[in-house]
Amino acid sequence: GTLDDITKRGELRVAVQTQGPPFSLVGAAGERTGSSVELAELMAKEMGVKITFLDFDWDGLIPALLSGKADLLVADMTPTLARGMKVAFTTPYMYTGSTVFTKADSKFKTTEDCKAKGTKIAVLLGATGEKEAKTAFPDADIKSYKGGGPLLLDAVNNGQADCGVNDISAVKGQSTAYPAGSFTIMPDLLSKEPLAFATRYDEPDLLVWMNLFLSQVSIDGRLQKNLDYWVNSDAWKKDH
Amino acid sequence: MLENFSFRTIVEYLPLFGQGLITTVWLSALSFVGALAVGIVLSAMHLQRGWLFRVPAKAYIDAVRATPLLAQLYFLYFGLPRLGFILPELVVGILALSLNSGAYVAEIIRAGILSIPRGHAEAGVASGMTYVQRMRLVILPQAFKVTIPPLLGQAIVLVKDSALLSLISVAELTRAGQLLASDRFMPAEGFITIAAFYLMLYYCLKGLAALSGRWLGLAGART
Amino acid sequence: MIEFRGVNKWFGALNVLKDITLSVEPGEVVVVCGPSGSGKSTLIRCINGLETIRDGDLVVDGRRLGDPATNMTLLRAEIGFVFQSFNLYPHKTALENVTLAPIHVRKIQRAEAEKAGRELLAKVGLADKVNAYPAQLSGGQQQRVAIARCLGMRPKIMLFDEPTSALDPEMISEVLDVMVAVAEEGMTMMVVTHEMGFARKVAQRVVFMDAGAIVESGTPEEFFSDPKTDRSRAFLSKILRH
Amino acid sequence: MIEFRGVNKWFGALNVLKDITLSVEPGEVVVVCGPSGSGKSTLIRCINGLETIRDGDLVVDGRRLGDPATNMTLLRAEIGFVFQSFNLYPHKTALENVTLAPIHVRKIQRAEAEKAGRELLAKVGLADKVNAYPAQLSGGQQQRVAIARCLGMRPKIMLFDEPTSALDPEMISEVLDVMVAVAEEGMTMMVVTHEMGFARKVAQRVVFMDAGAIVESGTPEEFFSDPKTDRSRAFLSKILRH
Amino acid sequence: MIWQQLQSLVGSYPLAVRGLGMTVMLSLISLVLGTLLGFGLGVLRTGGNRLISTAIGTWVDLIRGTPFLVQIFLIFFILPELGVELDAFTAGIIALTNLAACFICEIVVAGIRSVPTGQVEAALASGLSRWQRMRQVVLPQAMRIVLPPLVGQYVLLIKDSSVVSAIGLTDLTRVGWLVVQRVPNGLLVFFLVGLGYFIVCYPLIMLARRLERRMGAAHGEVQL
Ligand SMILES: Nc1ncnc2c1ncn2[C@@H]1O[C@H](COP(=O)(O)OP(=O)(O)OP(=O)(O)O)[C@@H](O)[C@H]1O
Ligand SMILES: Nc1ncnc2c1ncn2[C@@H]1O[C@H](COP(=O)(O)OP(=O)(O)OP(=O)(O)O)[C@@H](O)[C@H]1O
Ligand SMILES: [Mg+2]
Ligand SMILES: [Mg+2]
Repeated sequence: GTLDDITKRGELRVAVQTQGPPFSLVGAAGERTGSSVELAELMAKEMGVKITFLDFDWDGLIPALLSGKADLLVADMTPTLARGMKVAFTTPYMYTGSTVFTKADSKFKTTEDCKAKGTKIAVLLGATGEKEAKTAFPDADIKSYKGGGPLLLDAVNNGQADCGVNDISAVKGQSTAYPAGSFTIMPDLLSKEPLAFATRYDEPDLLVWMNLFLSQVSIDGRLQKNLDYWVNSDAWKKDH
Repeated sequence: MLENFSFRTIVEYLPLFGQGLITTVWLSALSFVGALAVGIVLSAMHLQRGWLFRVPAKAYIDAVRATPLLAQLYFLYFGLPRLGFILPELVVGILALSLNSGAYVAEIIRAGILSIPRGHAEAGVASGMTYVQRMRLVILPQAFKVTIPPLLGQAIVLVKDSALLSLISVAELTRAGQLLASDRFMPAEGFITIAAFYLMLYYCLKGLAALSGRWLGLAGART
Repeated sequence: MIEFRGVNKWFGALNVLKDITLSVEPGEVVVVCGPSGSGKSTLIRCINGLETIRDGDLVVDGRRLGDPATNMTLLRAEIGFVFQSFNLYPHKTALENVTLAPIHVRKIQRAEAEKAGRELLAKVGLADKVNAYPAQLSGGQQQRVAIARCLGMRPKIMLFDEPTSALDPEMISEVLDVMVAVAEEGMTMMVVTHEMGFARKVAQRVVFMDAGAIVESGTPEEFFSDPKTDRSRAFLSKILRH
Repeated sequence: MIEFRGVNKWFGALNVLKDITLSVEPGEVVVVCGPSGSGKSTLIRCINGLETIRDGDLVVDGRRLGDPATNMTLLRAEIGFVFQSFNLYPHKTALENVTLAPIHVRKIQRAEAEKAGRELLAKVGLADKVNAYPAQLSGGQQQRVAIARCLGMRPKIMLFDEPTSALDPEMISEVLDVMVAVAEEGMTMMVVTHEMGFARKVAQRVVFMDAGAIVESGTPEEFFSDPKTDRSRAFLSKILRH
Repeated sequence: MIWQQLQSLVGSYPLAVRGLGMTVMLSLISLVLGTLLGFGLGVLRTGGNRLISTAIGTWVDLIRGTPFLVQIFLIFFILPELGVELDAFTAGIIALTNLAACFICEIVVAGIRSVPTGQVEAALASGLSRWQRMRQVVLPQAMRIVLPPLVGQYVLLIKDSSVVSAIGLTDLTRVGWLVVQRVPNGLLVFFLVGLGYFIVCYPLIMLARRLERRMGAAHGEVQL
């Protein structure tokens, strides 16, 4: 099985996409870190092997998993049913949701305001936020960007878009790069969505093990500690 | 990825690819017209004797050639709003492609003009034509013929470069493939379909080049 | 008609025309010869301003070259220039080559210009090549079109720069015949050529140049039978020997 | 030495060589003349296989062309070819032009080849131009280097295709002098030229071609004083007139 | 805010240096290999063998007609299914070399065709073999025509090398994407990325211009 291969190889190969804080980022000193990255490192430690990160663009992420370059995929990815037809997702390890944010002094104060016809809404290409924005704001002008959440903030900050829609944890984490109070982040979520890791269907042993890993770390609190540090606060800011 | 290659899904996404293709085509066409305009102006400036026009034209051409389109695109997309111009993505995209390709087109046109034997310009001078008459009646019609093949080569580059506009949320051909890859996790299907469409455009342009060469070859002369 | 007075020209450090003094009367035919690089082309190219001179005076048709009051474009329209390499416009037919300048420079009606053009082409023996492109013509035919193109502007002066030296031997005579005909109509002509038969037949004067200076000048009979300088003797012996 | 027997050649639908039968003895000098496009170049280009023939036999130095047993590269090394446009290698000096083939084809030691090359260049009067590049030489000098280049291979046959027609009049005689010297050493030569002085001086035979066929062939005296056909008479009158 | 961002950028300079190094390394290796291969293909293509020439022509068309991203994708992710397993760097080098070779092949073909037939005939007439003709006579002369567009093509290829970031190589462009996560100022970051490419490419453009001018002078062309 795959687990035997990994043990023999002594190496766990993990595909990541560097999308930005808090899940996956490159720190000031060039080190790869973030919530998902640390969870993957923990996995490797529990397996007793060393970890190798394969850092891809969005374009390369899925092919890397499907072609077997990587054993598993660690990203803030929503396990949709359509995607589940191609890759095997673990049980969700956290729940998040898409939220709307605007520039602090903008005339769009609430999520309702953004439903006006012709509002320019920035979303991330391929992210679930893109889908949700289309349903939530049928009359708006949806613009999909590539290259990670921080660029959505940049677009909104520069006025290319009126509002942005992205994962709330991402928005919170990434807006810390701006002076406090630059953005208004709406409290209501457009949806509640799970995040999960992914692997291939021809690696059932690895999938079982990953699920086991997730329940173990949630029982012993290591998962919560990770999320508290990265997602639910900006404690990470001072270290990275 | 290949053994499960799903033609059925490609067919399902074909309307999306079709829309992307149409966008790519008209976007590139408009940008190419823009590039021609930019190129003609730049090459005319570059061919002047005085430094006042020549030096800025040369500096622009070099700067564009030495930096990636991506950087230029961001420069326009994020830079213009700082100056107070907020333009729609499509406009910025077409502007970026025109300004970028224009630099290359300028070089092509300049080379074409310089390739016309000096004797022809002199014959024009000797029969009392003005600079503009010489250009219009003698030099440009001949230069046009020489520049057609490299211009179409540049058009091919432009069509492929237009894929970069997906970065600023323009829904063109590449974008359709990326959607297939991200919604359905079928990257092979997405990319190979894109490649097929681009290849089709490539052969169309190549055919056009051959055709125009033959057409112009008949009207002009074999030298 | 053409008057050089102490004309000098430099290309960088090279003094290509040295103190040229020469005057050509209306209706006169002057042949210029001399070794390669002696400045023959430069001399006649100065006359219609294809080259500019550094000092000395050059007066053509009563107008001083280099004088700001002289409109070069107008002056050039009065001067026909035939090149060694024909320089026909390859993208235009024989007729279009002939009518282009009359229509755009002289502003003659197209129909009228075409009528005149056809007559000129007939005159140089190319009535049947009116719609041929240059590439479809032999060298001799191309050069005849080039001559017709100059005549189309009704110039007062015609300049020829080795008009036959790029031609096959058989075609030389057809071009020379046309040139003789033009000369016999009273055109003022300066012809750079080594065709001594032509010089004998129509030239009033032969000018021999060497190293940028006019070394000798006289009637063809004088020049051929009794060259004055060693240099011209050596030159003649070489070009007339074979 | 060279034997054409009923040779025909087509370019597409154009029959450029029609039933050519001609034989050249060792040591003979044959001049080929005729109007442009009559097939003169094609005729001599066939001899060293620059053109291939469709039917008939062409035997050169005892070897049949087109025969699979004939090694063309070896045969070509025995035949020198001088082009109208010189075709010197512009990126090599005069000496390198002369020694390239001896070194690479004949596999002669470089030092030895250079010694021989210098001697040859001295023989054509260019001892002082050994290290000059073609662009630094006049046309006449370039053509003399081209002749030296051929001689460097010690060929049995030399072919010349209008070797002087791209030259300035003054330079023609210096090239012809070298050709006369080569002929007088007993080289087998075929020369396409319109220099009738050269033909008179060294040719044993003049061949007149028209429209792909050999129309007339005879000694220079016969040919010049008493051309047999109308076509050759007309041709001679044109090229000898001026 | 700009000040804070700049400070943050300065901190990222090791990453930038690494990215620039990767870009230079990738470009250097694949341009050297691509040039060799391109010349080989160009010579073969003009060699007179119909079959080889058509095959090369078709391959060049395929490569020129499809996005480079797709080519990389196929080499890195699809080749393994056919049993060819490559690491990202090797795959990047192969893809970029192939791309370079195809573009250079076209340039070389144009150069070879520009050598006057008289030159080949002169070489033929003095009995030089095929290879000797190519090596001694044709290629040295073709170089005059080939060099300026070749150097120009290098610039384009260096810029194209950024696409390899899709398979996980951290080149200069990718560093831009990474840095922009922490310093969300696309204008500033990509201005600096552009500057990085400019530093590498501008000398090459100047070189190309100089070669072009020298070639023009050698051919006696004069400006209008
Ligand atoms: N544009 C130029 N720049 C520099 N030198 C030049 C230029 N044109 C001509 N020359 C030089 O000026 C001299 C005279 O040239 P010119 O063409 O007038 O000679 P020519 O008598 O016409 O010779 P030919 O019989 O070869 O045509 C030559 O030495 C030539 O090299
Ligand atoms: N490669 C070719 N393809 C087609 N036709 C050709 C080719 N080469 C020569 N011809 C034609 O064959 C005929 C004979 O050409 P060739 O060059 O042998 O004539 P020539 O007697 O040498 O003329 P010239 O005095 O002009 O050199 C001409 O009509 C020419 O147009
Ligand atoms: Mg001259
Ligand atoms: Mg010939």
